[in-house]
Amino acid sequence: MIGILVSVINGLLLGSIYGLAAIGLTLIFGVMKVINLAHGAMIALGMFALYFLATSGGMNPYLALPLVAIGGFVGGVAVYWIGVHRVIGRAELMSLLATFAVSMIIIGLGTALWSTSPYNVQINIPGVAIGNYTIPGNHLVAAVIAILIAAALYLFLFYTRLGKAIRAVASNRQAAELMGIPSTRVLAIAFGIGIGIAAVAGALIATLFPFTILSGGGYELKSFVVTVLGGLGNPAGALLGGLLLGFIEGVVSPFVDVSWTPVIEFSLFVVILIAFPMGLFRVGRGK
Amino acid sequence: MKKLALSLLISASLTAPAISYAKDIVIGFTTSETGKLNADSTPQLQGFELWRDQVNAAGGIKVGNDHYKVKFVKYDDQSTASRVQQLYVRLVTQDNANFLFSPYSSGLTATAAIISEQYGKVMITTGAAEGKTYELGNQYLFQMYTPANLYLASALDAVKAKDPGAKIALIYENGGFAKAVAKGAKQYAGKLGLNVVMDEAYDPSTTDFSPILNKVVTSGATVLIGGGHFADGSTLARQLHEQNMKLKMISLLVAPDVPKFVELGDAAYGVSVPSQWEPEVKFTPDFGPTAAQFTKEYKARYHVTPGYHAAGGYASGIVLEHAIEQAGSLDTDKVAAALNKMNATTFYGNIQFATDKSDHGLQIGHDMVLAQWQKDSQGKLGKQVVWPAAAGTAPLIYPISK
Amino acid sequence: MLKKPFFWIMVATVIAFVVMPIFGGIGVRESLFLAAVYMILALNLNLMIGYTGYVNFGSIVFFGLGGTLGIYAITVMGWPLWAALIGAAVVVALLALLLGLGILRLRGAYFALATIGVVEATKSFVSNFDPFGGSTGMYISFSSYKPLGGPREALWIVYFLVIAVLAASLLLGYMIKRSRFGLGLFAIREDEDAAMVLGVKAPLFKAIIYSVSSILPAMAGVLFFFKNGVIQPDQAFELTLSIEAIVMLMLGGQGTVFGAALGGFAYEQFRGYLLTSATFSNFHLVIAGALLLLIVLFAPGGLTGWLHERWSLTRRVLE
Amino acid sequence: MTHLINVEGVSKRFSGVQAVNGVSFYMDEGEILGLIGPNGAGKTTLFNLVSGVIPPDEGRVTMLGEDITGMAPYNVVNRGLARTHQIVKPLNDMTVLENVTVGACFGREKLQLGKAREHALKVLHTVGLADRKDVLAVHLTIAGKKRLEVARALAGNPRLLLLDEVLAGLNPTEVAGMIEVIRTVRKETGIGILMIEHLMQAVMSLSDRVMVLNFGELLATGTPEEVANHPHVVEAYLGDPNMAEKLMARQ
Repeated sequence: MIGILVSVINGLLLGSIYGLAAIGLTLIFGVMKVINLAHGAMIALGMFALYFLATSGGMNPYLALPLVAIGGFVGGVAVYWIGVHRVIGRAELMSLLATFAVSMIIIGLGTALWSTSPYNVQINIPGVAIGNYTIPGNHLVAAVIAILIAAALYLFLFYTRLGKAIRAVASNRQAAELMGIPSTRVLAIAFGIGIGIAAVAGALIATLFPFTILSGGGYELKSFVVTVLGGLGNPAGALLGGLLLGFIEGVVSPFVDVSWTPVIEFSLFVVILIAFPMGLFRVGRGK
Repeated sequence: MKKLALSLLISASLTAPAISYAKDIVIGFTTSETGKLNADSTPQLQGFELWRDQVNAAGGIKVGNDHYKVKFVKYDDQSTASRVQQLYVRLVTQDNANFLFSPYSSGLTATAAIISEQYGKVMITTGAAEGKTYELGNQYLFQMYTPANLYLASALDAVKAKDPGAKIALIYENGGFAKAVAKGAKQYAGKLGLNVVMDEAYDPSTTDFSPILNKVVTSGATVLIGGGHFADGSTLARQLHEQNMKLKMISLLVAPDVPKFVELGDAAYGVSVPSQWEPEVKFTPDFGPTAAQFTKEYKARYHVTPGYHAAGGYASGIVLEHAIEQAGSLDTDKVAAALNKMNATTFYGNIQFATDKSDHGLQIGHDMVLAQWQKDSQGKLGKQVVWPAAAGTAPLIYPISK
Repeated sequence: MLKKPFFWIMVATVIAFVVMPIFGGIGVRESLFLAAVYMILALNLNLMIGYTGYVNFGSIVFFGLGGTLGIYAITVMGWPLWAALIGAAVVVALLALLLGLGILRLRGAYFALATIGVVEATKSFVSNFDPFGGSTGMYISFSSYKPLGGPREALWIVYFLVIAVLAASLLLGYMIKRSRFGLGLFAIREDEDAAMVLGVKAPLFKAIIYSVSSILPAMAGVLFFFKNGVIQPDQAFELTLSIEAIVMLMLGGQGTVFGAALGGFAYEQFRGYLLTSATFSNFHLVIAGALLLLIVLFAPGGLTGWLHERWSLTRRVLE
Repeated sequence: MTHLINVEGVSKRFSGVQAVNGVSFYMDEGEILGLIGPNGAGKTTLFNLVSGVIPPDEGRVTMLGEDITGMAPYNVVNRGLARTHQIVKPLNDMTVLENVTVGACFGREKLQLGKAREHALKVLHTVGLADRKDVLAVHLTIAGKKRLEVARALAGNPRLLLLDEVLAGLNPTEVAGMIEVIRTVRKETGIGILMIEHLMQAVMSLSDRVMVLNFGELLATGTPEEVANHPHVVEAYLGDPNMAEKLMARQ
């Protein structure tokens, strides 16, 4: 019984990080209707950024997070102007392929530079023991940080001028333009923020698990599942979706062989997408 | 004109060793320069290359009265099987490889193996323990590794001797090699009368092992055996440590034998690994260097202590070299016949291949050892051979005390 | 049809594929085999993306599932190759029809995401499903090649079968393009709501084309893995190959039979070159990515679109 | 008697807004019925409800006695109803001829490809687009696109044609041309035409009967004269009491 409880707690801790990673994806989709297939590559870059700041730079990994976020933001804005700007408003295929091309380039360069052997960021935080079980300390810290960042983003989107401008562009770009919002610049900033969040999520994951330049792929797929649970383009839903996914993983794993978890996750993903394309957490939807 | 040719000849003879090669022997293979098998594949490649350079420095392979220079043609398979066949076909048809080495891992080798049969080329397989490939009716495959079903025999023998009442959890990657190992281990544990309380596979891309580790705690297991390759195995070891698992013995496949494993620090301590070879073993080779010589030369060149992937790679080279010399020909069937006849000891251990049609090429001469990460008097981590006890360099630490 | 120049271009292509390895030898055959498989994938994906406007990121699931079912029929049930080919194609087509009725209710990016989910769900299911060998996959005993004259001779037969599937793919793409059904698909691609108001039964049309586009890749999957000797879920359901198929389509130009075929062929040659060249092998992913980005940003019509812009004649000839 | 189309009390709400409320009307073959009303009165929504694009919350639509309520649009087309769109929806990357051929292939008559193409050419002559047949639809002018909408709808040989503001945004010459097209269609095919139009003169001159929609409800139905003089209509919509005379003064 305690085993199940611990498993659920573990799942929720990790789920908050899935949620954070997915917020980056869903924010970009919400604002510019682009599914960013370079999301995983960006998460992986966040992992490496943290690694180099913490090992070569000798920084405390948690204090390095803001730098990773800023780097992610700048990189995101650059990617927006290079690869994404021209495909906004064109057929989905174009933006999917443009971002996928960016992903190929990043992964190709990353592979050439850093090979694909796993890297580790060492962190020693004592865990919390529950009976014979232990909840690792770094998981606890990472989950708290993830939720704080998500909350900060929420405040930013709802209580700052820029945040409101982003939401205005998301809901109707033309109307926002008429109201004097420079929508193109807002798109670039929103893309930067989305990537910044993805990079921080990657950095947090790097404090938990070994990683390679390819590790982002798995989290990208999880981000898809999470966004679909929470509703594409809905940042608050993404955090809930992440927690739900973590909860499902935690509840399911004591009863089923863990290798079946992906089967359950992805089947759920397809079914929910067909049945509730707006996500589970949006009750009253318009036409 | 004559003068020019003469001066060229002289200058050539001054710069190069004074051996005139009749021709090249082309050996083709792929390695995982990128992708998830990169860390495991690199030492194997280094083993191949060390052998090649040594052979060529010593005058090449002697076939009849001619000296042949060994030439490698290699491609990156990106750790994915879909590339492997294309590249091996290219090796045979376009690069005119005389012989083939296998890629790293059972999965990729299974894909490459059929090319050797379709195009009639001898393939020495190394880094590929899964046995199924050899049961399909091949004629030209020769396996250097002890087959997967016997991988964990030494670890289980050790458990049986130290703690017959241990509760064993088998936790392994959901992939060809690890699954075959686990299946063999379960059977062997049953034969020894050991108690397996948990038997579960995890997805190869798993990074979070906490769900499965919680289940291990719930099962009350005292010994954990399993793993897969480097990426998942090193993650598993790290999380075992982070989650403060109180296990008496941890034995993982492959990962602890890769030199990078030491980077895990305290998480590496006490972890044992079934190994095809360790530098400390003492065999009297019928041909080729001794383990000590190989280790010294490898270290001089690559600045790390070789693990069994490197040794397997190097041993593939000397076994092929020996067979070619025995056959006195580059003809596939003659070399295959020489390999079929082989029953020899190398630095890597005894080598003999099954010749029965039902499992041709399966390695039946070679035995495995169990190695464990231990600390020396200064607290520095190092790997010791701990089983079989008679061949060991240090006693097995059981239970692991942290 | 016999009066159209493009029909004869297709005939000439198929003849070239048959004749070239007979004179060029095994090396040529192997390169063409892979090119043909890629062309089959691109041509059938074109039915979805190019004709119907639905971005199927998971087309590989047909190839992988066809291979899995076909190899299961051969190794476990002992069926001959031809029966496995037909059986796998029929089962995959039926599954695709059912699946299509579900996921084709989604449009645009939602559909694309769902197809990714389908690949991952299928891959992880097959990896855990023991009758298909689980993650170990299934191995083909060399004796299975005996009816075709042994492993070496079987390669020729498998090659010609793949060329037959390629010919069928070319013909299928061409005939659909010139049919009433194809016209309905184009209308859906351009504006699905308008198409429905004009009387096009969009849900049915989409499910049918989704299913039709699964048949030949499923057969190609059986042949590919039969030649491969082993099928493992990692390899059979590799999402990357699905996306590469889209890249081929973009390279050649979506919406045209010529573009899809050219894209598949060119991509195989290009990738083969990058992968084996000493200079580029470390950067082949970077180069392929940069190329894709350039196509998307500056030449979304691909090679065919580029040709059409220059010479209006090609528009009539290269369909 | 069974009418060509009979609409009984259809209603539709969108997130709190009653877009169409209990509207009933009928039409017979050969009749032109004008549908007018201010912006946001629910005219296009009514079209969508009738043509199956969105299902009504309440009410019933029958065509020649057959219930077509909530039927998918392509099934409604089968019964012989065709429509155009207020915001034109050309199939951009296809030629004008192909656009119209789609209508002919999948309209009521479900022609085979060859026959459909011949028929489409005829329709293109009727609407005056024959010389543009090989142009990609995306390259047409707005007037051309509106004609294309009409041509596509006609190509299926419908019994009832729903025209949604085919005159809006056209210059006077183009308007005259389009009115000519509608007249020709009626004369040649004798089908029923239901048209939404803001251009009063055109509605009044073309329609046999006119109905007025305001805030989703039917305000009045009758001959153009009756409607133009209807006090509620004058008040709610036309505003100017002398409007009627101006309107009725046909050019």
